[in-house]
Amino acid sequence: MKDAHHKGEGHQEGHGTVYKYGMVINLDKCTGCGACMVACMAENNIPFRKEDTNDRLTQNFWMRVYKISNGGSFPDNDICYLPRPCMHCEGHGHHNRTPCVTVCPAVATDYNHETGIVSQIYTRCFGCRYCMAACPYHVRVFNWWDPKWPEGMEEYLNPDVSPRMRGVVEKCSFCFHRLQRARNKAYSEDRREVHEDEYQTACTQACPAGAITFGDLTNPEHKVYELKKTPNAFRLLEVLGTNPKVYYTSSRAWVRKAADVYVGKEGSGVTHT
Amino acid sequence: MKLDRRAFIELTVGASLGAGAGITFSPLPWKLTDDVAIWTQNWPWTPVPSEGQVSHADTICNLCPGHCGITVRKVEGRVTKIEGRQGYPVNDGGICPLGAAGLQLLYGPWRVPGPVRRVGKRGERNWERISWDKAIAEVVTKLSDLRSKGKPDTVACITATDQGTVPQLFSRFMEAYGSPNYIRTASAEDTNELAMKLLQGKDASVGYDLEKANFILSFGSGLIEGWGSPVRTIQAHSKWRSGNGKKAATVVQIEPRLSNTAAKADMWYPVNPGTETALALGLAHVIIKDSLYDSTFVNNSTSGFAEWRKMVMSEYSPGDVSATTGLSAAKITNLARAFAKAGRPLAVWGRGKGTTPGSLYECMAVLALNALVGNINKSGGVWTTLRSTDLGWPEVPQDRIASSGNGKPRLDGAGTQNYPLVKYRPDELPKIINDNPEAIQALLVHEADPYFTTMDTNRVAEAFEKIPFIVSFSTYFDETAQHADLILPNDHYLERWEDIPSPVGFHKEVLGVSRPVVDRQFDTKHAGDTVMAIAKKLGGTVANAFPWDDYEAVLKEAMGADWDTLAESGYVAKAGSTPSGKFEFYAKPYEPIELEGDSYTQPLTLIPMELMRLASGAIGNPPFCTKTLEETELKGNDLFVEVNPKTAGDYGLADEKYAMLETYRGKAKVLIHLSEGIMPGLVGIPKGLGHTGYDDYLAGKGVNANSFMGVVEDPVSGLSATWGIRAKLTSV
Amino acid sequence: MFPFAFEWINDPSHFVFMGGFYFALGGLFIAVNYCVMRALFDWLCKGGENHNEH
Amino acid sequence: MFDSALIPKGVKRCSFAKFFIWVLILHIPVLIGTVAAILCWGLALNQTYLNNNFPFGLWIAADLGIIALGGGAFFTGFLRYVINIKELKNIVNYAVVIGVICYAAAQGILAIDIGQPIRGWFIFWHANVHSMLTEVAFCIMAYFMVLCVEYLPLLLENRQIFKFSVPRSFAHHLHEAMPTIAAIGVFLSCFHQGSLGGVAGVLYGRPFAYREGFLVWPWTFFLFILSAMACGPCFTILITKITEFFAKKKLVKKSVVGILAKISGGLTTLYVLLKIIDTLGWFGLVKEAGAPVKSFYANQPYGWWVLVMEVIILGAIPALLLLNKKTRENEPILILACVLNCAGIVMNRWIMTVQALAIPVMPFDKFVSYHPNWVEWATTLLPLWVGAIVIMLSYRYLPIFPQERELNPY
Repeated sequence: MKDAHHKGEGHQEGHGTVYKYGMVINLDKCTGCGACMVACMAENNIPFRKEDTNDRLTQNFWMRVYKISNGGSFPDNDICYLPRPCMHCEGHGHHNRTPCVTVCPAVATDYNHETGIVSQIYTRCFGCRYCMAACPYHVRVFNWWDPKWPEGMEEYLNPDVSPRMRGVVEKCSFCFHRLQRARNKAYSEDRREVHEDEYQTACTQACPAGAITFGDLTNPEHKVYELKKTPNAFRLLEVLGTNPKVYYTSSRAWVRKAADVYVGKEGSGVTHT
Repeated sequence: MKLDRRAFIELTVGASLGAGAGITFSPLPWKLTDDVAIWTQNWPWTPVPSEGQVSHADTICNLCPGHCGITVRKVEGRVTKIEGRQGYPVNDGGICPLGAAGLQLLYGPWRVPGPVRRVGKRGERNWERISWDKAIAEVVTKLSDLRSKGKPDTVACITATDQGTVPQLFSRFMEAYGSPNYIRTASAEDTNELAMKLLQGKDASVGYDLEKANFILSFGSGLIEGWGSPVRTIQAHSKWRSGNGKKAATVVQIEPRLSNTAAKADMWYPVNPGTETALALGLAHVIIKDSLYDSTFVNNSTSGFAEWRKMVMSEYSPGDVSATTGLSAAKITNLARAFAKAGRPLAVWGRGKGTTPGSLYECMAVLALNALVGNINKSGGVWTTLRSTDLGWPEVPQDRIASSGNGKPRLDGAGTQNYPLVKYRPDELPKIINDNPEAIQALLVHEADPYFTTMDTNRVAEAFEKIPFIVSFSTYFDETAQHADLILPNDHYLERWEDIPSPVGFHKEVLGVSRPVVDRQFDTKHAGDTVMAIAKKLGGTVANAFPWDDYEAVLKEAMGADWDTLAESGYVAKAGSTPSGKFEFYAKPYEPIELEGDSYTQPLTLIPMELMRLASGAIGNPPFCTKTLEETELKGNDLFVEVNPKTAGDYGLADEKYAMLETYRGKAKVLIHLSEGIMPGLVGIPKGLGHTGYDDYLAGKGVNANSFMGVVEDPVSGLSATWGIRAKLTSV
Repeated sequence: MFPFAFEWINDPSHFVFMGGFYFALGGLFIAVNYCVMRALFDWLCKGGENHNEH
Repeated sequence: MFDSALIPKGVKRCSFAKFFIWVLILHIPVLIGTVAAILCWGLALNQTYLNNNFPFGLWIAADLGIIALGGGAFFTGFLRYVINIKELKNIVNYAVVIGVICYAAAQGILAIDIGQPIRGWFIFWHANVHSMLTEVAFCIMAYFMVLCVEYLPLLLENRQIFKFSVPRSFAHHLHEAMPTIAAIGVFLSCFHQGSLGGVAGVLYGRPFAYREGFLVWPWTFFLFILSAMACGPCFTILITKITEFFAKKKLVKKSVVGILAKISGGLTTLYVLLKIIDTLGWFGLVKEAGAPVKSFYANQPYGWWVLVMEVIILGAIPALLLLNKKTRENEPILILACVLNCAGIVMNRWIMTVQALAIPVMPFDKFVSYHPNWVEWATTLLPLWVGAIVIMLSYRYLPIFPQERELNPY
């Protein structure tokens, strides 16, 4: 098994078809409503705290919606929301590896070559946080606190996702448990393939704007296959070679530009509001 | 063998080393190391959710007037997720952040565990659990007493809506009891209904066929900030934003601040706030002048056009309007032409989320703009959505006390000769009570949180102090409940049956029924049953007014022929009848709504900002939603207000620094967020924070925007037309 | 760390890395034990007490 | 004296009372540090100012710095036992003591830094051999064992222990085996010093830290080895000088210090040259990728001055001071050069960790600055105080400085 797992890179291995699950997020449609964030928190048992409620530096977010600005003066100012799940980077070139996966000293995170999903094993992680340093997207968050729910609230926890203990790193899993559920269903119906609509992430499902499209990037029958090729499609920090599997589309040039360079290319006024 | 000292030491050291090595190389330390590692992976204080049978149940979300269909995912008896219901005619699978966070409201520590009575002073949060019988008896004693004293009209009742069986049971109770003071909390619906009465002569509200329009001109409506039925509006927005290469619709936002709607719009025109009416009439001027209006519609289906036209043509030339609004004449002309020529243009009204009534003239001017392009009751246009509170119930029997009480004028003056057309004037209530402490002897509050949502929070608190007996039917320890004497907690919306009227702003009629999808978590009771139990205990005609056994019987009867469909699928989408009245053009010139305060000492204008991620109504923002707030909106417990860097420069304010925000109504310390997205001279304050009720997860975060605002009466309707207040910001 | 751990893969990186590690640890282990043996040998053969002082 | 039986023959030590009081005083900061460490373990890492933007902070920077400074042990060992510079036997003992302290400190800090210290051993058990951190952990652990073995003969040379035949002959044979052990130490050291450089250098998601390189190692791998070799001896000199200051006597001959200073001068010069080449190469790399170099120095306090400070003031200047015979032989200047050199290396390690994380990568990222809180400071400084106590004990009871008797006859 372990050999198959490593050699299976990009090939048909055993029975399984190789998928590359990914997203295309339409930033023209995204209204920044935050439903994806809340749906994600509910689906994945993400803890919250009384204090520092919305502090992005210490609080736990798998899906984070960034508010970006063109930096223009009133009334030429413009803003755009950019939902940022885990990019599930594939990596390429001589790295050929996901930035966070190679650095993990304890194999607590892995790039699954059959699904393209970057996993995180909470019980394996011992909290060195090297993966957080490796990720340029701030996707990974650390459990700075013991997760605690107010009395009675444990009732709503989802048994498909185990609550994490303090001192470990976690991140968006593309709702991998939903894939497992869909696979189980498919197998029980004697199918090998999981249909596009059977496996959708919680954020995709919740998005009232229909801005998120999720599917197999390599399957021409999935919507993402064509969407990722539209002329306005781009990825975050493409230049780094992380090869993310989350694509964005925007009809606004400044938005596309804001995502594709290191820091403030051309000294433009791209700032955070 | 002789054992000397040296040999002894050598042996001891050797034995110790040997023993140490022995233990080290024994399995013990390794086993212990492994065991504690396993312990860290299963800490007993990290919860392990129980597994079980997974099931789904459909119901309807009742957290805002949007009324989306939801599907609840359950594991055994536990609700683990709330998702949008696929195929529901309102939201088709989408959900908003508040809706998704509903499960926190279900299980949170803010639930009222059962009937409780206040111990100690008001607002001290000391409660004593009592039995339902005792709680109801206590209400009955108080109400009987008032009735026997001949003062039934001193009882008031506040609900969030008057649509549907439960609010109608309360309304019926008030009538049977003998008080005309049944009140609905304020919203843009007040103005919409009044406008429809005036313009169409109908008891109706406004529905917009957003999906089919191809040019949307929004007068400050937060289309993607929770306006109307939020998910439905966002989905319409997505339709406008899609299309191959070209967008399916043009969106123009008129608003002094770069809201999300403005940012997403194709054009954003920040006009001087409060001058939207003038702009609407200015646009009409250009459309009439260029003969771009729908003359067939105007000639056949409207009245009063000639006079209105005269007014518009004489007073609202682009030049004049430009001076008022700050928008150039060319832009006004171009906008008007683009609007009229679009094919399916739609002008939308209702500031922000539509939580405040607003200016009647503004509403009428925007509707007139729609009428001008013949956009009334047709595809992609404005629809007259009939509102009815008639459920076919028998006439309320009234005894002498009841009819004498009902004969008295309403305290808020609604329906009296001063305000003949409005039904309710809830914003007036605090003033009335403060002026006349005897006015209200008992207050019943159902599914509303007037203590938090009514403007001028300090005066509201003062008024609450003067009411001797307050009964809350709230599910949660909201602010009103915290200041009540008795809480008779209603079932949570996921625990109860209730008919759900058509969503606000929706042009189609969808009647839904929410059903219990989870077992009752606490010792709560359906408010419909509670109010009937009170009535029955009161006896006489009050009891006779409620011939039903229980609320389910009420619901089944009221739903009539629709019941079977409702019970099965949860909703009935009705075709809806289109009333064929004439549209009336009202030739009244625009009068600006003057803000409270002194423009010399308070040079800035404070405007509320309504955010999709922040519930600003009666429901407190659950922790999930508060967590999603931008770091430029809330920091720890401190609230940010948004100001333009230019304003900051003028008044010595700095980014992320504290300042004192002061208006005629309130004063509080806030943080400054510099934004190029807000017009200089304005101060934007997020609406929905500053809760004091619920519990620590909700309370104490930020400041209530309502605490800075005062009520400014609309000169025509008498409703609150407040859209801001003069303010002062000083750095501290 | 050991070939029986399930992450173990028989590839050059593992051979080189773990090989180097075990080589170093082994060297140290042998060196120290060699010295221990020599010390014990000295003690047993020469009666210890007469060993030269440095 | 109360403990005179334990003190090496022929040397003078202060009174036991004075010694005891000093050790007691040092226990105050040790206690504070221990409390801070217990806070981190008991209440989790929310006790620090670390956050999701700064998963690495003072601790990791300090770890990297401490290990670089402790590089004096392996490099002096290398010079003494492998290259066989006999003179250095007079300082190699002390280098080993400093090394033991530095490596123990590094591991101690790591034990506080990780979120789940109880399962920290997963790094060995479930090792990912591709991770630079794994290499660091393995080599540091192994090298620490080497250092302990190197320290062992010193310990055995305590007067009372040395009376016994077995320890005495064990120490003797360990001395004989020392070249082998030192060689193993050099092998391990080179890898972990390099891997610590690799830790930052392989982060291709962080353009500020990322470097191309040779085979699997980024250039920072080699720069870190070189810089540790360059500054380690300086740190040994510095600590020796501090010890001499407190002991109020000379402990090591000038000629011995001179050798170390000269070698350090050469290596520092080489390092600074390579560092400049590396920096220029990196300028080209990021420019090619489309990011103006100035954008990496746009956020205060991490402006251009940081680069100037690190490479020129704390790099080139001490290099030249050490290289020049005249300045090198002037004791105050030598000490200044050593201080600058050590500060330069610590600054470099801070830059490679904290600054690398502070520079926003996504253009819409907000720059956030980080400053450690008292818990981080107290735990980071904890090894300093413990180290001082260990040095005091070692100096008092072990014959660490072979030249002490000769330099201070009485």
